[in-house]
Amino acid sequence: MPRGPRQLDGHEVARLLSAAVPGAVTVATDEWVEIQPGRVVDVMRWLHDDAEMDAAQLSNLCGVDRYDHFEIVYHLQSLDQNHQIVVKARLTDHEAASVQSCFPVYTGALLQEREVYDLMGIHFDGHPDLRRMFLWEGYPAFPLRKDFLQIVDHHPGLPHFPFETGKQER
Amino acid sequence: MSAALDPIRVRVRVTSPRLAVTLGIVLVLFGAASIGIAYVVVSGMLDGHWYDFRDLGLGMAHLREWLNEVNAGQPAALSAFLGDQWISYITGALLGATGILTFFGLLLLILVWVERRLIGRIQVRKGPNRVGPFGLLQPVADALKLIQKEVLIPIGADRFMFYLPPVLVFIPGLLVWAVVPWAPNMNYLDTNVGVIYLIAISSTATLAIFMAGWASNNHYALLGAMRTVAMMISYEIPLSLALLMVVLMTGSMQLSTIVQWQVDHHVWLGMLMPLALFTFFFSSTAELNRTPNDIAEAESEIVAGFHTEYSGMKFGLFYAVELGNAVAVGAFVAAFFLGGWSLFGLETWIPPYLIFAAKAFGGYFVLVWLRGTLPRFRLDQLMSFAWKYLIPISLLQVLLVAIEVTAMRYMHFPDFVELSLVGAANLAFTIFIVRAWATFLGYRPEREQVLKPTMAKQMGGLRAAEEMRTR
Amino acid sequence: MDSIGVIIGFYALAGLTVGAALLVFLVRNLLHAVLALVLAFLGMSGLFITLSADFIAMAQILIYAGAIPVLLVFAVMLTPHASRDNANSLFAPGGLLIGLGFAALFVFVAMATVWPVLDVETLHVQSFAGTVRTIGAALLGDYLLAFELASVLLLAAFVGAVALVREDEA
Amino acid sequence: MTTANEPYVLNIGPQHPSTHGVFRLRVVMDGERIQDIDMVIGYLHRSMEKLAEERTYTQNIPFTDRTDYLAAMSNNLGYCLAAERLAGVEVPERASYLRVIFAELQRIASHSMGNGTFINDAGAWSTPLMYMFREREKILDLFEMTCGARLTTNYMRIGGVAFDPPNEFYPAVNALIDELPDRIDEYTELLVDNEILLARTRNVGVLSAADAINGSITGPMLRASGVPWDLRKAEPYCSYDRFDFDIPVGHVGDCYDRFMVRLEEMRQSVRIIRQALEDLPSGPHKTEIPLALRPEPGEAYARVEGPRGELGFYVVSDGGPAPYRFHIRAPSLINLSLLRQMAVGASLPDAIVTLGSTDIVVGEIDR
Amino acid sequence: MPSSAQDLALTLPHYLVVSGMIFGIGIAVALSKRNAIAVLMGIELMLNAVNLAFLAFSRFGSSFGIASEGNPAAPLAGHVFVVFILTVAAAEAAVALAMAVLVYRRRETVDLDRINLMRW
Repeated sequence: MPRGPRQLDGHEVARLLSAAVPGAVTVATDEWVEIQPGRVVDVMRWLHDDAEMDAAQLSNLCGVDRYDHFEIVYHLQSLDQNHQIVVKARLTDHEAASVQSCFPVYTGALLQEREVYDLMGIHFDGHPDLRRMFLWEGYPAFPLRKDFLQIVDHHPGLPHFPFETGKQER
Repeated sequence: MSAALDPIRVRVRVTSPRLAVTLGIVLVLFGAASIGIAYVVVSGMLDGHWYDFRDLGLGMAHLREWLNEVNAGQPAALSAFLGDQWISYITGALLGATGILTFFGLLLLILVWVERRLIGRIQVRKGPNRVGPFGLLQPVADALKLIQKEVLIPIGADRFMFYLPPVLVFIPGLLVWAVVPWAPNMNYLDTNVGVIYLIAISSTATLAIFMAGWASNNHYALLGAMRTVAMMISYEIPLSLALLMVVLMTGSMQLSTIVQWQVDHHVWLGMLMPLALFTFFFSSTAELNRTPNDIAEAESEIVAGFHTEYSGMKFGLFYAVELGNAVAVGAFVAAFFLGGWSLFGLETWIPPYLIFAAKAFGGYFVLVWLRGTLPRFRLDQLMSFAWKYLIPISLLQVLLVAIEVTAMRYMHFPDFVELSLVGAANLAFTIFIVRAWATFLGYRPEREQVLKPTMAKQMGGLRAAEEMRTR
Repeated sequence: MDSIGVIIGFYALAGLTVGAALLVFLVRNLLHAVLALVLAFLGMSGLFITLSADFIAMAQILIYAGAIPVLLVFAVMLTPHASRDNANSLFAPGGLLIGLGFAALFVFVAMATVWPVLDVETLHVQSFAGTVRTIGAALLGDYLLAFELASVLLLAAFVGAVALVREDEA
Repeated sequence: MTTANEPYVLNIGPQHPSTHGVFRLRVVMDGERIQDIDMVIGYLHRSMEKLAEERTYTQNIPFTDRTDYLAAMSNNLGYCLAAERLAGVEVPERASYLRVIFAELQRIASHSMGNGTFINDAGAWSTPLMYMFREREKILDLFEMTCGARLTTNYMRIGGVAFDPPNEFYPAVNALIDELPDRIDEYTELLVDNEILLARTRNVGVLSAADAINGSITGPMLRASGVPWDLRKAEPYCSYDRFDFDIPVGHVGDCYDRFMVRLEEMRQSVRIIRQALEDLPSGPHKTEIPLALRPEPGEAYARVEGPRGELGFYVVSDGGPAPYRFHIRAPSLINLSLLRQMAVGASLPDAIVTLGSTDIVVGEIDR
Repeated sequence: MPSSAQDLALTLPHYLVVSGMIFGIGIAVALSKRNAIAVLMGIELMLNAVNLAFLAFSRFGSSFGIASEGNPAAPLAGHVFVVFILTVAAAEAAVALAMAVLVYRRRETVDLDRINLMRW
């Protein structure tokens, strides 16, 4: 499991986090902490304000489609402590995915959340300006979803290496 | 070695012997011609003859004499009807007008090339060099392209008002050339209200530009038009004040008299009144919409300003008249402040109109230079510069000049003493008042010093930023 | 005695001026009316030149072709809804009548009265070349008080105009 | 002067000299003052993140060229770091030095372009741009010499770099870095003390340190706001920890500081390149990786200090030959988050200058 | 044919007729236009007509006398008046247009038929 050079241990973060925001953490691994999508603002605010965590900057925000659920991945950055915290939120409702917006804590989430909404169709509650960004208003689909093309028996991704013959992995 | 290396290596071009020989021959011929001309001039062989091209007025005078002889042969009734010497009158008028028109047309053609070459040189590139030798035919190609382009009229534009402005802009651009004093006897319209004629004629362009912007039905154009009007009206005041100083000093509004005054006193007004020179030049750049005051057609902000919607030859007219006006500004700077056609006695040797043209193109070159170098002001900065700096300071300077002129009337020192006193006083006043006024308005140079970035050795966030700031 | 050029010029300019003034009345578009007005003013300055009033002619161009039309166009632009309209009011027939009446009256008076004019010789002796110096001397001599009052008036108008269009600070 | 209640909407873009690409600002104006500003982006959207899911890891490298086409090397580098981290590939010493050299050359080229266009936006009629193009041209020549391409270099590989530079490269790059400090001094002379430029850019588009951090601003913009944050120091990738260089930090966070920080960074890049060339180790320039690279299931986020800020690549693997998810943290896009905050209330020219100082590349915004 | 030239020569009534016609048009414009700005244009026309009359009188009229040593500006009194009229016209235009703009801002119209309150 690759981990960034200065990434905090997920278990450690989870321990502190569950003490401060009880019930928010669902899963913790070496790499990341998984939190409840309804508690995003609480968790972020605590991570942002806590002196030890000091997650001053939302470095990166993106979504991953896992077929049955979505993951929102937050890479939080502490500039003074120089460490990184990876937080994930699992959205189980694949059809009407929705998560709290962390815009109240990080203004930098403005365009990143819009991008995720635009390309994955995940709704961010509390986002001030949630509109399509790259695609036009009224475009029916969300291209970064795995079921984008809706073709039966089509599995997005590369099934095997281009010049590899024979083996069918999946 | 790959071809990609070439631009990196400095290639020393060996001068070919043929070029050296050619240059030598040209130099020798030039020297011989100069000596010949000098002999002819000194020996007085030319004086008073029509082929004395140092003074084109002589040729005209001969022509007029001949025409008057012709005139005398005409029926008296015609003279009673059309006035005395009507043939020479009409011929002179037509010749002058033709001359100006020809000059203006050729000038515009050449300027397109000159400006682009100069800017190219300033910008370490070559400029147009493909069409014809040295790209000299580039203006022709440009004109051909512009002529055959479709002239688009935006939907919702007022067609009549949209058609008119390129023409209306062109007319004042042409008319101002009428009063240019080329040489002692080379003024087409040597009116005694030359200065106010100049101001009046150039002020009419404002309306045309405003119409262009308004009629385009385009937001950029409208913004450009609004900016133009605000700026041109504001800068007409310092422009007029600068010219007022000239008029006060020379006691005349006639351009030939102004030049003659400078010749008689062996001084350039620009030396006597540097502030007026600066004010006039800067205001002119504003009136011309040229950098650093080209906010009316600020490319990076409002695309092309008032002429965004113009295409084809309509755009060409705007473009051409802008270039023509730039040289006109050079000409008027030369006439008002740089001694016109005089060059401290050399004008008896060199044709004065060539001296004048050199000065005019010098002024034009400075304009091109500025355009190639400076960024652009913001509208509010420009306006506050006009209203808060130029106008009050110019007003005070006008007062000072008036006092000096009055004093000169009552004192009877030699010219040289008087004028050097005046020049020194004006220079000292300029330096003093600019500093004092800037301080008065709150400009503190020490507060404006350039802050270089500080170097951080330690990485960090907000806390580190605070530490760096307090340190 | 005037040469034929001046006489032709007078008639052309008079026709131009009166025609343009009529256009101001007739044209439907207010901005076109402003243009016609400028044309009338330019013709008027040409008439001034036939009267040897070179300085006044230039001042006329400066003020009436340079400054006032811009003000007019600006005012038209700042009032967009009314801008395209040069319609007549309910008083139009009456106004036209009064205007015609005045014009007729003036023309009649101008033709009928025996004006105390200078005789032709004096007219020619009297030099009008270089009026600027004389006007300047008169302005700062006999008419000094009026001159100063005019400057005060201009200042007052300047301040007044600014005060009028300034937006309320509140 | 307001006339009526109707808003005066100005479209800056999609075709406009100052948007540096197909990018549109919808500006609601009150006279010359900006009341509201709205970004309309997506004209250049090519859905690279989706396309990358259908290509192998190596095939994805050319995509990264085409995001930020002014800093292709940095993009290559960021992606290769992410893929290496995911697949656990070691990079030879020489390769990481070469990566540093090319990334820093690219930074100089990109900052030249950014600063040049910025001055262009401030109204100088292309002259500084042309001056800065002159040096950028030489850097692009170096790229061409090494990998055959000038803009879309596709030079970095997973496990190293594609080619060793040819022998002609070293004298050329040495000549260039000897010349560059003088050139940068020339720009400084031409621009830094220019009163008009000062008047146009100082205290324009000010961004405080706290706002910048909270707004996810990175790169020169963050440093201009006074935050000493540079990934090359904070999280030294490649071999940046072996070089001695400084991080320039601004004072106010205005457009002028951003310009100055970029200018100073060009100098520091020259320092880095010089050191890297001096210590350039010999050895292989590339680790051989299996053609069919199939990283273990997992995810990796690698980031580099690109010319525009933190350039992150988030790659998720499901064990297959292609990334399961490929996300680019585009600094150009995220640096625009606070454009509205900086521009509203300013006048139009100020907004243009502010936009110029954020140094956007539309290919990266839209991806 | 000196006599015919004499007949053609411009005299005072020529100018006064032009002046009167323009003044009449000015009155008609000022009285019958609905737009306040158009009314102002009519007034400007009237002022111009007056200017022309002044200059014509100054050129041809004998009541001011002839330029003399003591009073060189005597025939130019008309010119001086015109200078003042130009000044006043400029001032008046500025203020009147400012008022028109102000009225528009308050009332959303410059239609004089609808501006019928002395205060609002």
